[in-house]
Amino acid sequence: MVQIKKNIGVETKSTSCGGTFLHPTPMLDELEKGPWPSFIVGIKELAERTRKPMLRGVLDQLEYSYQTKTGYWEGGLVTAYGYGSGVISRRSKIADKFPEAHEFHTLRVQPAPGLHYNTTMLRDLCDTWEKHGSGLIALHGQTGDIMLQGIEEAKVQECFDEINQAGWDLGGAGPAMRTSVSCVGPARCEHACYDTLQLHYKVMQHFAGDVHRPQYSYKFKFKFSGCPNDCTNAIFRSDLAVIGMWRDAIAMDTEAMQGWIQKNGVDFLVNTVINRCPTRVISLAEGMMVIDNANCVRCMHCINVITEALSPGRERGLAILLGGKNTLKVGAMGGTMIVPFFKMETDEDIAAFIRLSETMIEWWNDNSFDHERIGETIERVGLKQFLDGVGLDASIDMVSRPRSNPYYKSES
Amino acid sequence: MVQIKKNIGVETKSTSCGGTFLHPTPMLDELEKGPWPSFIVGIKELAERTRKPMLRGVLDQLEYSYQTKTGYWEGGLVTAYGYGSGVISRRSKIADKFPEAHEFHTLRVQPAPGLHYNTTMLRDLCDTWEKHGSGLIALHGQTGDIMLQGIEEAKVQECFDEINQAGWDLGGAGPAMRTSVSCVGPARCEHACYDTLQLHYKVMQHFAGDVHRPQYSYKFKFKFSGCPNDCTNAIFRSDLAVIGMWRDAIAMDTEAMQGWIQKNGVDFLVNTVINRCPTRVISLAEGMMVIDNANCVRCMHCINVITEALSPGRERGLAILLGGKNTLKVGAMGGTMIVPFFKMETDEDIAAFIRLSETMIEWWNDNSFDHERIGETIERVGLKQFLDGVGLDASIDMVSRPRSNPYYKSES
Amino acid sequence: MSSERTWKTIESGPYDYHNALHPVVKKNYGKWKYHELPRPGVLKHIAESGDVLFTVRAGTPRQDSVDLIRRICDIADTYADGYLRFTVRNNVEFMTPDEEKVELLIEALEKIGLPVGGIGPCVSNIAHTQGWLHCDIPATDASGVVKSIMDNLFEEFKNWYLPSKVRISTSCCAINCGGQADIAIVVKHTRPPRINHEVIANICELPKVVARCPVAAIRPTVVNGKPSLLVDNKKCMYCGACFGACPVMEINHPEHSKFGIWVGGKNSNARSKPALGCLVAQNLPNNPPRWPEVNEVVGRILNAYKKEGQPWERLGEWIDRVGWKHFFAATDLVFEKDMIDSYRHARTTFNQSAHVRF
Amino acid sequence: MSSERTWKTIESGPYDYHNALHPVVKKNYGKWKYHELPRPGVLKHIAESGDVLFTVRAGTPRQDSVDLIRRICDIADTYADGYLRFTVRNNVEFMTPDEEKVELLIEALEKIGLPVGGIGPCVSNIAHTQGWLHCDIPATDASGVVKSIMDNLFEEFKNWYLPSKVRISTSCCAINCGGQADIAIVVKHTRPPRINHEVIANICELPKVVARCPVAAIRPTVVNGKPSLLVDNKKCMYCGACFGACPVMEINHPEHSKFGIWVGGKNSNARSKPALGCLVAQNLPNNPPRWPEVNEVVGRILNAYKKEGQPWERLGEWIDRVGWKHFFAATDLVFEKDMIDSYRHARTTFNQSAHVRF
Ligand code: SRM
Ligand code: SRM
Ligand code: SRM
Ligand code: SRM
Ligand code: SF4
Ligand code: SF4
Ligand code: SF4
Ligand code: SF4
Ligand code: SF4
Ligand code: SF4
Ligand code: SF4
Ligand code: SF4
Repeated sequence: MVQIKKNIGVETKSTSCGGTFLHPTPMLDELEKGPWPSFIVGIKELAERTRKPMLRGVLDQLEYSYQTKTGYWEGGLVTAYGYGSGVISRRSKIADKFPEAHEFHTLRVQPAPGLHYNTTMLRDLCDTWEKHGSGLIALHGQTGDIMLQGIEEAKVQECFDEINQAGWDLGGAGPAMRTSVSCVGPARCEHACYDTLQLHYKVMQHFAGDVHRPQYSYKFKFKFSGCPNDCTNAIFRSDLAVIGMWRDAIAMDTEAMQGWIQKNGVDFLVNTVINRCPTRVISLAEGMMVIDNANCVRCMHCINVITEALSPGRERGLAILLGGKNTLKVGAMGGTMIVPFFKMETDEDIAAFIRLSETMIEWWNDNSFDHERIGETIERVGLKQFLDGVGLDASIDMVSRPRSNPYYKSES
Repeated sequence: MVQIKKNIGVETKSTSCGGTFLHPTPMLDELEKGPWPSFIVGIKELAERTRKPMLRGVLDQLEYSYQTKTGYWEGGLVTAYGYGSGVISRRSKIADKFPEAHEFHTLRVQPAPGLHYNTTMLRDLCDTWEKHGSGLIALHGQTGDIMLQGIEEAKVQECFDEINQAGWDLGGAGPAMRTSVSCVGPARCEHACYDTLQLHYKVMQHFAGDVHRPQYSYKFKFKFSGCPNDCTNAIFRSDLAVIGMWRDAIAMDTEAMQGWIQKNGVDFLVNTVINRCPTRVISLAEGMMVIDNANCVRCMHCINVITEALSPGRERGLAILLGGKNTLKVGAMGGTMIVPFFKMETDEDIAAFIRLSETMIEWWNDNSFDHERIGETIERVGLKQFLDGVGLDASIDMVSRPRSNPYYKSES
Repeated sequence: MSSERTWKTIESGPYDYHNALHPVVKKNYGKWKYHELPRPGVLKHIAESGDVLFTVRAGTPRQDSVDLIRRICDIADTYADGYLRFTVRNNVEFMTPDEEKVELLIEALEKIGLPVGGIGPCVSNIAHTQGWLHCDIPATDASGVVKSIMDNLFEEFKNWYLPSKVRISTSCCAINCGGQADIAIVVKHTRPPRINHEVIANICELPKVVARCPVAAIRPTVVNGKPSLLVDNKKCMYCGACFGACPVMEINHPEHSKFGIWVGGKNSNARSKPALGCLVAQNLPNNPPRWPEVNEVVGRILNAYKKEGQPWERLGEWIDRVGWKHFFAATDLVFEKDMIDSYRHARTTFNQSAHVRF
Repeated sequence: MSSERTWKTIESGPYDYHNALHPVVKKNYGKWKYHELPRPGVLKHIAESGDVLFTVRAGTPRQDSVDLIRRICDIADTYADGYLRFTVRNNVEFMTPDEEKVELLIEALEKIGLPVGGIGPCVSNIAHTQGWLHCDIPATDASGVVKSIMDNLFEEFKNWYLPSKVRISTSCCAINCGGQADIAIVVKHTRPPRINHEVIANICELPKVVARCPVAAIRPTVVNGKPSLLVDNKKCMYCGACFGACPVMEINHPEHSKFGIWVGGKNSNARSKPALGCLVAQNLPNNPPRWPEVNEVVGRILNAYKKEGQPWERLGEWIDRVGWKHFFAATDLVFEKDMIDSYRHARTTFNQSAHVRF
């Protein structure tokens, strides 16, 4: 049973009484309790060790926020040289009360594709950050950035220079190309239909200028998932969702399949695989599983369950879904299937992908209002107008059904 | 195979050459061919027999419409004494060309509930109509009216007086309560969950004044279907759809059920009934069919297939769906489930139903724009506002899912 | 009102149905137990009392003459105890407790040219509208289109060749009084309205016309010193709503008013929820007197459904199962850009998923 | 920019990942064959080459200190050849071809307070946002809410008690940077913004703020001779979009900023299409430091799903199967009028059918 009433209250190593540097934070101290790793424990430990006044101020202000149920940061503009974005500026609205926290800017740093690290690069980053900033790092922001949280404006440039020399670059903010994420993909996943890490890397290198110097109508996000499981949440959380796709039949290792059925039983096959196929195209034939691939919608489910015997077909590539975003103004929208299959094998394919992306982004910048995501623009002007604008043909894949109203300009 | 290319061209009795009264109508004559009963054959026969110039004129104008692909009627205002609706006025725009067809008004006459007739009442109606009008009758208009098509303004009142004496009344038009239809219901259908004919009769008697004297924002239609099969198309074609409903379990005659399974086989049961249940709540247990009634959505399918063994439960009544209409302006809308179950056994139930309907209609008239159907008003102001306005509680039955956006006034 | 009145109107509402019911119906009212479909065009209802009632259904042209109605009454008198009823799809029904009368009814009906059918898995009669015969805003003649189609589907009406019943509707303007149907054949204009500026202000209430436009394409203006209206052709999507409000907003055009075909409409709640029809063919010519192009597309759709549909599966439910991509392939119709929804709830029809068939 | 620059920026974009990949990963890149879940918190990937790679996953607080990261690096150095990666849900992963290291990794991680789990049918780490710690518009502290919830769901993270994985997100304003999730915990304001008319024109571009409102509730006005804005409280639905554009449109309120809970969000395409979460509880108090009311509702939802969900069935898929009526009964939550959609596509959520459960 899930516990629903009371906290367990298991104590982990609490620093709340031991330190001498920090001020009392009775409400925050409540968050040191319990078995889940506590960010308060972490910040306090860091503060006690480094004795950085900024951290003490931040904890004081946060305690005050907990008491007053009010936030006290305000935005502003801080940038690195030549950049228009990448630093999120935070100044305290109550610096008179907590002067130590008067500045608490964040550097958004682009991670390696797939969020892969070696310990050297991470340790170096920690060292630089401890030198110039607070020592607090969010791994990772929801868009994928490494967020170096807490630095004074005066130290931003030297900090950035140092990490830039180590191979890091700033991420996006404002009306710009944003930082991207890719799933672990071919690095460690058997489902990957294209090289998520490479495409992420090449695309974001190409758009580096647009990341750094906001010049779009609003933000634009890519996310790269290697298959329709969409482990990066691309469909609802990126303007251009890149989803691995295959075009031919699901590949089946019949021997492994037989083994799997033997091990798990036909009942399990029927109840957990056959019955859960969204288009019900799997049938049982003499104890074997048979897929009518023409009606398979590439949902991944059977492959997920029987990973040892099934995999995406061999004709692999990606699909492009456009216009995903979250709630603001229009309610959350999922990306719309625009390109069901795009080959992604060679450098030319990457170049073609980038060209197509640019065409779409250009169309959007030409046709959008201020602060309008591409999905909103498409919804406002019409999907047909978008397709005409970027030179794509319509396909039934783009919709769940044809229109049911006559309200359109049919010209004969 | 359906024939798709050419007409069969079977000749039925054509009157196109025999007559002397009518003018040539070469295009219309094409519609005398083929096996399906021809309205042209019918009109010509009538015209030749009665020698009514109006019919000749109408055929001439219709032939001209076929040649020019253009309609030539225009509307106007013709009414019976004390009435504001019920007569659809039609005058020819090209009366100079076809003076015989200069007037061709239609009387909309309310049918008996269930569209039941005895031959006496029909013959009488035919006689009166032949006397005063063209002799052409549409059985029935899409809303359910008997449409007496083709009369001159001068004869409208005497014609109406005569049929009114015979028990007929005019139907609706304009921004008014409209004529209603009810399915054959308890008269000849085992599925009927309430008395469609009686309720239709009582409700439309109650609203007779609103039928005859338009005083609403726009049209308002009731339709009465005895069960969710909805044989009157109420959900998409009436503002207030009355759909028979039951609340308890589906009634099963187990003996008949066993007989049915024996006759049709378990395969047929599984493929045609169990597999087609929308909520998949039917299971097979030792050769018998078992329904999890809590998850049955009263779709009727299993009952339709196994009519001899299954029927709606014994706790019967009706559901009210509000706001159905066809395409104009907003695109077609289906009625929304507002009252999932309303008992309909006694006269008091009928009175309560009428009261509730009136409350809804009043709310609509108070809150609507001109020419706005109740479904449009609800969509515009919000279903919650409607429920508050008429004093109903919300229920999850009204929606397919709770909201997925935070754009509402939550007051705490 | 020209004639003198001697009668005081009774606002009675619907005709009192009690004397219109067949005696077997009266006796077993609300006590029916089940029904069978003994053969095409015939229903057999069995009452709790054990009584049996046969129904024979026949197609009519809807636009009936009193002659035809009298003939029908003759048949009712001879074989159905003087009672009859009509269905919501313009079929006529005769009821008799006497099995032997069934054959006689069928014979008598076919003799006067009314085909028996429309019951069970067949094409029923077409729900249709007024057209050039009577309406003031039609672009075509619904009765003529219906006659042409039903000639072609005659055997489909009389026999059980289909997975489930197919309801067809035909409408002479985009308002679509014919309603949603498995196959809906509906006029679609392809040009904006043409305004007669000379007369408009005399005939129409201009603000009402402005208010009628769903996309606010109409603006007041002055032409030749007279108040008139202006249509913004960029916004207008040729719906004709304004024409319904004002006959001077002429939207009909002999060449540019076309037909669209919509499939998968469904009103019943059986299995799937009621559904709207979706556009699958557009810009078909309005080609009287036999509309061969419309007929051809209807035939293609029916053929594909006939081949692939499963028992009790409605046309739209078949498409749901096999997918729209397959539907277009199986009917050899083409999905065009215009078929992508662009109206108020368009977004909800977009494929916001990676689900895709190849 | 205070300090002198000696370095010329290289606009390199993402970090070059090639040297961040574990050697076994590099060798078998794109050649993985399948995987197994040997136990909670552990993945086993098998490559076409026959190579095997174990992954151990552990939860982190996301707001990490360099101390914690260094400790994590120590573990990676000792047991995982100096490599590690993070997941999109703030878990950290260590890979090793050496099965014996798995147990050691788990021990080492738990020793530094990081629970091992988050793989397979469990509750994974919560996707969350900045809150009072950093954002400029939050009504709560996402990290604190997350800590409180994960304390309660600690065993759910570490074990396989659930039908399928449950993703939770927490967001500190209605913008919802945390995204759609099986269970999304999101702030909802319940009062209109309060405007400081004295300063607004100095700080914000008024036309931009006006344009930001989705329901056109904001109008320009003049207060005390200064240009300012006026909110039409009848129209405003407290979304806070204007506050994001202008900090003077103060929408946060210590008492009137509440929590709503949304269930059934789903991003994957597995089985059903991606889906948005739906509101099932509202007006829960924003109650630091432990948010017991939010915790309670999350627990109720998880308990019901745990009891009734079937293998591989996501939370929203379970609800689809049993129906919303049952969901509300099983969780003892109440469907309220506000939960009826009233926004742009509301109509498409109405039950336009007679399908109903009793
Ligand atoms: C006579 C009529 C009612 C009336 O009062 O006039 C009627 C009568 C029956 N309907 Fe109906 N339906 C009639 C119009 C409809 C309509 C409306 C329409 O056709 O315009 C619908 C909704 C259509 C839609 O969904 O678009 C309708 C949806 C049904 C259904 C559900 C079918 C489905 O699977 O979706 C059933 C169930 C069935 O077929 O057993 C049904 C069943 C029946 C039964 C079997 C009821 C019974 O037990 O007696 C009757 C004979 C069926 C047949 O004709 O095959 N009736 N039925 C109508 C005959 C119309 C005609 O001449 O073709
Ligand atoms: C006669 C009839 C068609 C037929 O041949 O059967 C018909 C004919 C007209 N309809 Fe209709 N409608 C007829 C049933 C319907 C139906 C079907 C129904 O009632 O089940 C609908 C769809 C359901 C609905 O109510 O939405 C229908 C939806 C409309 C609409 C669009 C309403 C909407 O909100 O979408 C209009 C336009 C309007 O009202 O402004 C309209 C308007 C008209 C007008 C008055 C056109 C006009 O604006 O001048 C037509 C008069 C034609 C004439 O010459 O008689 N008619 N109309 C039907 C009425 C006969 C009867 O009383 O029995
Ligand atoms: C590591 C990670 C990718 C990454 O690059 O970081 C990942 C890795 C895997 N995912 Fe995922 N998924 C990861 C986030 C996601 C997300 C996004 C999220 O959680 O925010 C999704 C979409 C969530 C949603 O729908 O809302 C996601 C939807 C799936 C699915 C489809 C699940 C479903 O049935 O709907 C699978 C299939 C499966 O479970 O076998 C999957 C399968 C897998 C597999 C089995 C793939 C493989 O063969 O290696 C990996 C282990 C699964 C596991 O954790 O149980 N992964 N996966 C992410 C781990 C997040 C975590 O720490 O919990
Ligand atoms: C930091 C972060 C939350 C976190 O703690 O992880 C975040 C924080 C903010 N988001 Fe976000 N968003 C963050 C990921 C997201 C995501 C998730 C994603 O990218 O996958 C979304 C939903 C997806 C999307 O793009 O729609 C998201 C949707 C928004 C929106 C609404 C956009 C919309 O069109 O619906 C806004 C409002 C805006 O842009 O005006 C917004 C605005 C903001 C602002 C800039 C608030 C503001 O207007 O001042 C926040 C700055 C907080 C700060 O102090 O750093 N944030 N924001 C995430 C970025 C970190 C990173 O770079 O990795
Ligand atoms: S999205 Fe697909 S390819 Fe990428 S990690 Fe997830 S399951 Fe693997
Ligand atoms: S991938 Fe999905 S749609 Fe395709 S066969 Fe497997 S379960 Fe069915
Ligand atoms: S709606 Fe139901 S009760 Fe009425 S005729 Fe049709 S099947 Fe019978
Ligand atoms: S009536 Fe419909 S939902 Fe209910 S059990 Fe029968 S088939 Fe299933
Ligand atoms: S569909 Fe249009 S043209 Fe035809 S009858 Fe109805 S309103 Fe008139
Ligand atoms: S045809 Fe329709 S869109 Fe065009 S002006 Fe008239 S009402 Fe407006
Ligand atoms: S959810 Fe709102 S308050 Fe929280 S980080 Fe995102 S923008 Fe800021
Ligand atoms: S809170 Fe939202 S609705 Fe209210 S004024 Fe601001 S932007 Fe408009």
